[in-house]
Amino acid sequence: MSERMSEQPYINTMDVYPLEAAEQNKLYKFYDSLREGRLTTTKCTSCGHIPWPPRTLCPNCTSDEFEWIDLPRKARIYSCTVQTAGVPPVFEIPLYMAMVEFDNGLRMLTRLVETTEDDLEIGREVELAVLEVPGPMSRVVHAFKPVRGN
Amino acid sequence: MSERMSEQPYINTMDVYPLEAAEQNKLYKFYDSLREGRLTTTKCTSCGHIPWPPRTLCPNCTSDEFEWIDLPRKARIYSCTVQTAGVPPVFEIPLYMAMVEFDNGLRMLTRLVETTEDDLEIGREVELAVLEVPGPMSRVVHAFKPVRGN
Amino acid sequence: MEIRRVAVVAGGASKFGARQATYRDLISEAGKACYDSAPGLSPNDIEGFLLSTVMPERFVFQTHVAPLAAETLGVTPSKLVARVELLCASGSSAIRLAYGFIASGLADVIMVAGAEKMYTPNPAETVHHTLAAGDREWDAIHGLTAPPSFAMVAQRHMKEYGTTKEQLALVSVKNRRNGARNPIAQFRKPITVEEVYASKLVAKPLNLFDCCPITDGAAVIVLAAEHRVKDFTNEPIWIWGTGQAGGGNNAANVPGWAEWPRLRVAAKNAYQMAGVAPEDIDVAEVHDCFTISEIIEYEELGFCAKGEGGKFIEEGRSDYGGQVVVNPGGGLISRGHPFGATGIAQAIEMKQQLHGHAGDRQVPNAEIALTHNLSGFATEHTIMIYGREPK
Amino acid sequence: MEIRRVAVVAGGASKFGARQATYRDLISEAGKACYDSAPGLSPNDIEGFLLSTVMPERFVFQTHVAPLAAETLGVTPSKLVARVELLCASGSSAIRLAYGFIASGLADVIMVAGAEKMYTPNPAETVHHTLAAGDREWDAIHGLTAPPSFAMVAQRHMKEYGTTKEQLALVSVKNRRNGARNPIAQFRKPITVEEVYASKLVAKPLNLFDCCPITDGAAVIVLAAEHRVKDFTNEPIWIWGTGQAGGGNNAANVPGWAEWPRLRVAAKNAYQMAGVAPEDIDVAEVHDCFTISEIIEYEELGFCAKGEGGKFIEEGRSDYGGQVVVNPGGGLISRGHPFGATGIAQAIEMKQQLHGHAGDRQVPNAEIALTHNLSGFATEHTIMIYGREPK
Ligand SMILES: [Zn+2]
Ligand SMILES: [Zn+2]
Repeated sequence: MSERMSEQPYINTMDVYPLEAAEQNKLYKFYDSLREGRLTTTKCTSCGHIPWPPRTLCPNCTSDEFEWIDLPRKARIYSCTVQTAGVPPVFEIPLYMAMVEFDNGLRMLTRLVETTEDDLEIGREVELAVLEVPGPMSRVVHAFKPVRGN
Repeated sequence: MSERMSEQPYINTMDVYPLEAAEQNKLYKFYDSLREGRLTTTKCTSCGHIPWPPRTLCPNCTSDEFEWIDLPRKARIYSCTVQTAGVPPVFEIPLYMAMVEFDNGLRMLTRLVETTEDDLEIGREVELAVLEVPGPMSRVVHAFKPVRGN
Repeated sequence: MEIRRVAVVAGGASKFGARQATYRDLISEAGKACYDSAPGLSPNDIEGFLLSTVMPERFVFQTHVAPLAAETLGVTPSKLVARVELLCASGSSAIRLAYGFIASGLADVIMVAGAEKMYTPNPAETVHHTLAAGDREWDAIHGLTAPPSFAMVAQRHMKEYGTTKEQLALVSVKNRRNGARNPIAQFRKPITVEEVYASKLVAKPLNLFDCCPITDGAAVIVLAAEHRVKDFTNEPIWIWGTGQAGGGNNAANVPGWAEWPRLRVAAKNAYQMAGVAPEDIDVAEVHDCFTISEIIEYEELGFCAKGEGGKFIEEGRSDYGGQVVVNPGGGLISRGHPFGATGIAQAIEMKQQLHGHAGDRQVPNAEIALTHNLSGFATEHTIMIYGREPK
Repeated sequence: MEIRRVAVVAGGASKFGARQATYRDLISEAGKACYDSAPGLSPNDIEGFLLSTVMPERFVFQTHVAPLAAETLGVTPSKLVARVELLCASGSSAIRLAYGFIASGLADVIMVAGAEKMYTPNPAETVHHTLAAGDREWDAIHGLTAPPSFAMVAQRHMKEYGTTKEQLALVSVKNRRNGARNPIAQFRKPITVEEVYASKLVAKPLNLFDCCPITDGAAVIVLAAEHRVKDFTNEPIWIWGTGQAGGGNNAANVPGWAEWPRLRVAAKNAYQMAGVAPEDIDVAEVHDCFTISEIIEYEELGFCAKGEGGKFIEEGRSDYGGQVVVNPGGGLISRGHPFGATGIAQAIEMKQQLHGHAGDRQVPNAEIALTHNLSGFATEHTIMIYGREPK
């Protein structure tokens, strides 16, 4: 008997991050844009609906044609918390999370980075940050960080 | 971001073998007996029903009281095959498997070891073999091997 | 159209907790308790079988679990066999589907089992699995599991309605006190508000004792069409009404934070079908996955006005002697929360309460009962209303 | 008792195969095809939603999949939301539960979606996951997955009835020929008996081309109560009958090897409910996970006498111009087998066949259709019978 599985360097079953490449994901352009520092979503070319997360089927008019649009780089905290116990093993404590809201009313769940508990305030302005996903594939994940006075 | 999970020496999610110890399994005595070279199952002390696999609830009379009994060490092949492609990664090709039948009519699926294709014959006599499960825990798994003329 | 009347005719659960038992051991234990609850019932009576369970694929590397569980319980289905999943509300969802199947006339007697084995050798691995519950590609990538989700809900409710940390804690104190009287409960020791505050901070404002635990457990009930009920029991509980409404899975699209509008829809449909109003409910098991949840549920179920959930617990109106006894069995916080088993355990508690078998946690003269089971980011809500008498 | 009449009013599937798409992408694609199939249908019409899927928890690290899929398809359920699993027969099981829920009067319009994303970056990991399908603790520990299971079934059938390897191969040749005409099929190239023999030996006596492939795919249908049918389509297919019977999960307790007695039970119940006999079936989609399966299904469905399944294919009686056209859509062998989607795809094929929209794979004048979906070690069997006209 062998135990090859446990020697695998990468175990998809244990991987919380999605596969981001074109050969795995119809929304691969989201990740390509993010790698360039742009946060994007899809816009239905038929009815103009702008969803989050991006979609390949419009929930409003059932069209499957869409274009990519940029979202604002800044948003405000709608609700937030910091988790200090029981976080999943690929994350570290303290783990800051927020629901943020853009000017256009769209909301998005996000991690908060480069932050402290003092920043955890409903209404606080935050801006896009892009993180690298560790591991064998080149992947990125979006996050937000508090806007600091310049 | 850390990736502690992939550094885990043991990943339960990927482990096909059950947890065999008393603190994990009410049927732990099956594994204790197997470690001593005995293949056992439960017998309902209320109605006498003998199931395979062993059970903590009698499907016949819904009693939950049982005793352990030994099964015969020998059985005959009821059906069999050898898998030569597409076996799961913790197993190796050729992978011999059989449904074996005991004198008392009870049947059991099993791996066949110490065998060749020549032994794959309906009616062939086989006998118990006990294998160690590789990995951090001390575990055993039953199998059968062809009875060889002495 | 006239709908066939259906009742719960048997029910039993395993002990809930960190169990020295396999998934199948738990199912066996609950099955035993269910068969013992209705001496006329044998495995051969069961025509259909539904199993409610969430993640055996990850927790115990097993799928096709409905046939496995049926086999474990001695059942050979001749009319229905399937597994039902709706995360934490899988149990109530399975009950509703079994109800519909019997009500339609397609079967007369269906067993509904619920089970989850959540403890694994490495606790971190169990927590890791719960990342699969949210929208994995867009929410779980940020580390979102249940505690921070409901912490953010609590933040909004506290801001909008002035709900206090003490009011949250009082929910836990009540449910731990109730659970102390429930033999199957995971936690059987009452606690104080101070002990809630002193427990580890998990996700602000929720401390450990504001959260339900990780639990192993199973529960099994049997539903039967009216003409079969007497074959099994003199103490059935009857399904008077049910409602279910969903709102999606992605956190960004949650319809409401301090408000839970989809719960309002599910409740309205269930009350209407049952022909009762919130004030008619004598006893309820609601989904207190976190203390904040029970407070919002008081409001959205119509037990009190919107925003007054905190006051409702503070004034003892959800306790014995109050308006409606909520979570007499200890709720998820004290009984524990083996995902797939919870909705089934709620039904069993209601059966015991409506027939005076709840021991020293008995609610006097309970005749009409409600269960509420939620899932996801409080987006999906599933309600059952049971009566001691047929309606 | 009178049961409400229910019809399939819309249906569409994604392309099946090794797809450059996520789980959610597949669901979107199938949803699009479903909406397009009934121009009067909008997401707002859908009251209930069931998702049929087996192992997203392992394949894509996602549970609570029904709300996620509903959200993806623009559906906000107000009456029902849940996920249904019965391994390879999840799709038909979900259709039956939706049928019961509508027939009972609890809802009028339910969408039933099925999906599976099975390709992972490491093919060995996908195969490893399939160990979870059998009884993990007692069967999978020996390495048992589907191919050796059905190889052992084939060994018994060959021994008891003289079924030949050529007869097995002919099933694959027929289904590949049919699938070549199905735009969604994974394999669209006809093959010969010699090519079956020349394909890799997987588990004696089964070669690679005796086996269905690993597949990504999704399929979506909508069921409606009679009084709503005309709102959506002039081309419904009506549920005339259904049956399901199970026999457990452990290989040792399989009730029959060369015989499948639980299929007989399910078939008898379905025929009886529909008021038809095997010879009335014009077209069927049956569960050809392996070539041997289809041969045994001819027998147990009553298309031919027991033991004569091999002769049935040899004589062309399951082909165009024969007694009953079996697997005109290519079956699992050619269309592919994304676990949760298969039962739904079978229904869609039947809808196309009964209304003359099956293109160059059209079965002439088909009026009565049957689908058979199995799961496990051929232990659980699920059957639907559809008619072009209401019954
Ligand atoms: Zn649109
Ligand atoms: Zn017994």
